[in-house]
Amino acid sequence: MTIQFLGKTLKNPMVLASGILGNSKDILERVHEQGCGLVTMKSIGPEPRDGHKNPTVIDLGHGMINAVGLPSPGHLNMENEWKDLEKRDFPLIASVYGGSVSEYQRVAKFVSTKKPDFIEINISCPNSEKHGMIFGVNPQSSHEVVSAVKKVINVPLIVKLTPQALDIGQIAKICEDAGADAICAINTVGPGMVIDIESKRPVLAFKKGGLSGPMIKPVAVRCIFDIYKAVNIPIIGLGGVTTGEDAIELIMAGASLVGIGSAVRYRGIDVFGKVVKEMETWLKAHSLSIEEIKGAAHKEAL
Amino acid sequence: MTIQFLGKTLKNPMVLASGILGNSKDILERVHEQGCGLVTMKSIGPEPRDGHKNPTVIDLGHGMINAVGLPSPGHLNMENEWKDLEKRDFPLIASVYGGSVSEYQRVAKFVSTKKPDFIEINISCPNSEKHGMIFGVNPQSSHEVVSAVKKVINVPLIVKLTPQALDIGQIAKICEDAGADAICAINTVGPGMVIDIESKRPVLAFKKGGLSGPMIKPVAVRCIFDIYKAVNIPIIGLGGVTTGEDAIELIMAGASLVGIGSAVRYRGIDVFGKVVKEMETWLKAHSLSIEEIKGAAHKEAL
Amino acid sequence: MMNPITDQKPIMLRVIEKKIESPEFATLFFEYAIPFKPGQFVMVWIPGIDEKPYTISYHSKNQFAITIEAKGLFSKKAITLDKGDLVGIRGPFGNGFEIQSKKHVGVVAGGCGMAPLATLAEQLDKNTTFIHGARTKDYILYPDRFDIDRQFCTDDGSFGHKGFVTDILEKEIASGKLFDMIYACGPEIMMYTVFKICEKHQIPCQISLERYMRCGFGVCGACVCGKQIVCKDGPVFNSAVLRDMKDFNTKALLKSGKDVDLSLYFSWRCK
Amino acid sequence: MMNPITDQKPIMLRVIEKKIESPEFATLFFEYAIPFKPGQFVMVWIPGIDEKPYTISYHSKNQFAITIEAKGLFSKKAITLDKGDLVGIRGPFGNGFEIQSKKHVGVVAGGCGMAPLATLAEQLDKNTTFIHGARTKDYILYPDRFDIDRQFCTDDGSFGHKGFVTDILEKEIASGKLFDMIYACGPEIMMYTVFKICEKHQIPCQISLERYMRCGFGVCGACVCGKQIVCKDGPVFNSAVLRDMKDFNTKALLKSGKDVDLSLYFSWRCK
Ligand SMILES: Cc1cc2nc3c(=O)[nH]c(=O)nc-3n(C[C@H](O)[C@H](O)[C@H](O)COP(=O)(O)OP(=O)(O)OC[C@H]3O[C@@H](n4cnc5c(N)ncnc54)[C@H](O)[C@@H]3O)c2cc1C
Ligand SMILES: Cc1cc2nc3c(=O)[nH]c(=O)nc-3n(C[C@H](O)[C@H](O)[C@H](O)COP(=O)(O)OP(=O)(O)OC[C@H]3O[C@@H](n4cnc5c(N)ncnc54)[C@H](O)[C@@H]3O)c2cc1C
Ligand SMILES: Cc1cc2nc3c(=O)[nH]c(=O)nc-3n(C[C@H](O)[C@H](O)[C@H](O)COP(=O)(O)O)c2cc1C
Ligand SMILES: Cc1cc2nc3c(=O)[nH]c(=O)nc-3n(C[C@H](O)[C@H](O)[C@H](O)COP(=O)(O)O)c2cc1C
Ligand code: FES
Ligand code: FES
Repeated sequence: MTIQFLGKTLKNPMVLASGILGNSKDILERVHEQGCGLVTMKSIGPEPRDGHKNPTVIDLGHGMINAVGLPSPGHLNMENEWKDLEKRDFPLIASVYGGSVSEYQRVAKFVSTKKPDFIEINISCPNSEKHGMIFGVNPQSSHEVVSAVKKVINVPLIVKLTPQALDIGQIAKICEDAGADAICAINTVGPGMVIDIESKRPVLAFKKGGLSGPMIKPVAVRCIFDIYKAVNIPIIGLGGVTTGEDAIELIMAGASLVGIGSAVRYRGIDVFGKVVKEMETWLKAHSLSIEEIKGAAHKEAL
Repeated sequence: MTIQFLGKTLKNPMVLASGILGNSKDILERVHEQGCGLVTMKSIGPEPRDGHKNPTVIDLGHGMINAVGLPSPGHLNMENEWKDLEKRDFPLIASVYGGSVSEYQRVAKFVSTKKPDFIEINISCPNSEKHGMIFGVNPQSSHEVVSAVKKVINVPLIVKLTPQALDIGQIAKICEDAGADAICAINTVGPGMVIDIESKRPVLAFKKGGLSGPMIKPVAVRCIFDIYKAVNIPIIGLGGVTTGEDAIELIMAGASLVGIGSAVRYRGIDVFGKVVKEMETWLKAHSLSIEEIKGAAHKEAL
Repeated sequence: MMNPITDQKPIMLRVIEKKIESPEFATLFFEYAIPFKPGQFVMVWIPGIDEKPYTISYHSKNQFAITIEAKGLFSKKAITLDKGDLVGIRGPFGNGFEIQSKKHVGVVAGGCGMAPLATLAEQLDKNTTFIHGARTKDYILYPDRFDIDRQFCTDDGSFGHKGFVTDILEKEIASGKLFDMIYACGPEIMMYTVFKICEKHQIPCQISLERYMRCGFGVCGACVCGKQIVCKDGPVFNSAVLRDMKDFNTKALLKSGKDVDLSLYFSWRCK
Repeated sequence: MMNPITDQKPIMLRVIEKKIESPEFATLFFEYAIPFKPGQFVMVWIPGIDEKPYTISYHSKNQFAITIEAKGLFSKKAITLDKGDLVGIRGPFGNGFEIQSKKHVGVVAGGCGMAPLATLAEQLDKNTTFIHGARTKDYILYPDRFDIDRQFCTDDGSFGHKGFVTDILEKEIASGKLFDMIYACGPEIMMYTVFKICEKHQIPCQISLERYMRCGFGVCGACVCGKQIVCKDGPVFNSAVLRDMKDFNTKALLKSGKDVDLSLYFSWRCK
């Protein structure tokens, strides 16, 4: 199931979503070994940041809610990790966030010198007061941050979008025009809130949090469908994927690669290999290839 | 559990959501008999409209997706229904939608002469090409439509909002300033899409549809929480309520009344009475009243 | 592996066999162990076309079938489907018939109304009184299917007696036959007449209604009839409910939700 | 009625009993039938404060307890909780100890590391070699709890021998005692020394690690240690895994995700 993506060869179309386990080279390597074609680091910010107090991640059964709060050592405090990653033998996305265009630019420029295979900018995270999401819902700021980052990096640029954008197809197109090489969608949905009625308090310390997992899959499919119609660059589709059938659904909506986050909880760290196997079984039973099903849901009536 | 709402006495705080069963006086009456304090008619539009082809409503297990497409006889073609409703002995919300400010105004003005207890304007429906949602995501158009409608009706005005608004608290405040007497939130989430991978097609005939039911409850809670902070008028909270505990959660977020839609599927048409009973049991066990728990989640740390 | 959360999207099935019942009817068979009670229905989705309710007309452990009368756009498309074609099935929905065993019962079928009664008839005693009518011979569904003897009739006399099923029913009752239950399905006016006859003679009856449907599970309100939700409380209703059912044989909702006289509703549906 | 969809939000429980174990330790009891394996932990939420992982230190059919050492902000708050106070519990999480019955095993506990070993010890033979140390007498947890004889030691000699648990373990092995398994929990440096001793003598061991945690179920990555996810693959690890575990006794992640030397991590945690 090897696949070409922005000039690199991946062993399969599975991607580890940012913020899931991606805290060190060792664990990223394990995820790759467990059958994941492309792994993403936890989003890297301009300053050291502890993130929010716990509770930060709650499983709701049909999905999760989280407000981890973008913890990061800060891009200048990751020397061990960069050194470890230099010697990697797997393809890597470095995810970057900032509080302003110049912060995005500064972090991305620095990270680019560390030679990840791709840089992803997270302009879509809802779990911090000032970081990220504001850029991804606004056409103009999306354009600014993408073109600013594109100028200073030497690896392909992926832009990660939020489903909160009123017209995610339009935002994607603007990012493409600004120089994005690929779109990643979606980040978490909402935000949502869960109140514990016994203590009468929001369960998350940050009160609100982004939704992920099975319950957001219909939103992910719709967003990917809209983006596929709007752009020509490839899409990393994610949101609620748990099975090979889910992955195929996102590919039919228009995804080239398929990310997994929350399902690591539901099916274990080897979910990547399992999903690849299920996709292979389905494709074989239907005598189809991934290329043949990509965007298939866009074809018109019988 | 009688409760005061905009000058009317309701037998309990439960509300039948618009678009659920509300197609005739008989069935609205049955819902009222089954324990629902306040019932809402299916949204009424300016022209006859068939809605979309089937499939229009699909149960996803943890919630539903629907694109019914605002079917309506049109406000001028409902004489039988209005005549039946004249003789009702239960409180009623008439829901109204339009494609322009003047259409909203025209329909609402006419409906007002039919003396429902309240008029709700649906500025939040995602399931039509041109109706509704556009108003509810934009501060200016929200203000225009609410103040235009307010001028021409003789009953209290409820405005129903969409969670797609970037800042639903801000929109609610604008509606309050424009004359709204209450806010109803939320309409469906998304939109989403479900693709059947065997036929490679979106399952809904309209392709996209709004999400409802248990999976959207965290979004509803967050929206109600935000609106409660922003306005002083009462809130009809709804979205994913299935149990008495769910209803209490929405009330703690700030709801005065609690609506139910999809749960009619999950627990039957008598879900209203069941939820009221569960609320009573919980309140009694905790020696609390509804008034005491309203907005309780807003109080600060221990 | 299935998604860990049970969803109820259409289950995609291929037609495994097609049977032309007559020039007007075709039956499509599917391999799937569907839970089932006679009188229940499924929502049938033809991708790209539409989705409509159809009775389960044949049922066994691993198979079921639907029988379609060619009427409008959808059903005319449906009868062209053949072996290997893919359709989506949601359901079963509805309550189904309540079967009272070891009693003498009557079955009154009119036209396509035979479909929901077929699997019921298979569970009834051989001595059941079975009256089956249709417009013409071509509309007599399953002429050779059952162990039970049938009294046939057609509007034009092309098969069996010339006349209406309700005439035969009246005659049977007049001849002194005692019924513990009458099951009926067919045009609403026919069912209404059956109901009136039953009321007169104090015979309990169960009839199966038809209304425009969307969700199939009692949420959207498209199919309401008086205080009843046809897809959920029905489609089968008994005498006690029918007595209070204001819109029975009088009113139905169009797709737009507009309530109209039944005649108007049926002229729309037979356009 | 519960929501038809299983959720895994914190279950809100009231403290039903509080036991002051020593000036430094308190145990909180809850009434709840929690599934359980010795060594598993729960996430404990004090509304308005924070949520942290604690071992299940007592367990019976309808009750369980956690034992807290007063260290920082959260744990100092936790030991002030009393009967009737509400906390949220998520879990149990983690793998727990693998118990090999009918063999001669050793248990080595250091300080609060006694907590996860307590319910394990209750399932072991009376002839188990049980070594239990702490800084001072006040940090000896459950001095009277078990049937098994313990060899106590403290850093200052205030209770039992003066010295380290690892010295006693070495002595036991040197005296010819044969172990089929050693279970250990305590400061990481202590566990590392136990592991090294076991390796030298080819005794398999299981130790229970501690890292900063968020989700508790293997998603967020806060607790990773080498290739292992402590909350999910652990907290108990056996010799085979420990041999390859690069960060064992060397590195840990701070809340920000920064990887630091273990000494730095512990100086932060003991601030
Ligand atoms: C519970 C139930 C069971 C049924 N079982 C059968 C069956 O076994 N065999 C069979 O041939 N037909 C059955 N029908 C009718 C079937 O659903 C279609 O209405 C019929 O096939 C005509 O559809 P059409 O699109 O070809 O005609 P159209 O020209 O589209 O419509 C004709 C008319 O059919 C009715 N109709 C259309 N769509 C629906 C809908 N979604 N729900 C209810 N009525 C609708 C309306 O009155 C409409 O005006 C059943 C209907 C119901 C409600
Ligand atoms: C699997 C597991 C089981 C544990 N069982 C017990 C137990 O039975 N009894 C007990 O007293 N303690 C136990 N702990 C430690 C406990 O979770 C707290 O770390 C400890 O109580 C100190 O918290 P504090 O807030 O009071 O101190 P703080 O001053 O906040 O922190 C002190 C240090 O504790 C560690 N810590 C803080 N938060 C966490 C966290 N969420 N996860 C892991 N480590 C953290 C960090 O090293 C931190 O620097 C366990 C930890 C883990 C990982
Ligand atoms: C605990 C958690 C932490 C996350 N952290 C990040 C992050 O740092 N950066 C980011 O771009 N996305 C983050 N996400 C979003 C995921 O990458 C992903 O977009 C989202 O969870 C949807 O995918 P899923 O349904 O497969 O989980 C996080 C998600 C979760 C559940
Ligand atoms: C089948 C269906 C039809 C709906 N139609 C309408 C409508 O006409 N007008 C409206 O304001 N909301 C409509 N809604 C939205 C509901 O009123 C409600 O806001 C939403 O479903 C969330 O509540 P729930 O989770 O309890 O279903 C519809 C929802 C469903 C499921
Ligand atoms: S078809 Fe929706 S309620 Fe019956
Ligand atoms: S605490 Fe989240 S992965 Fe371990």
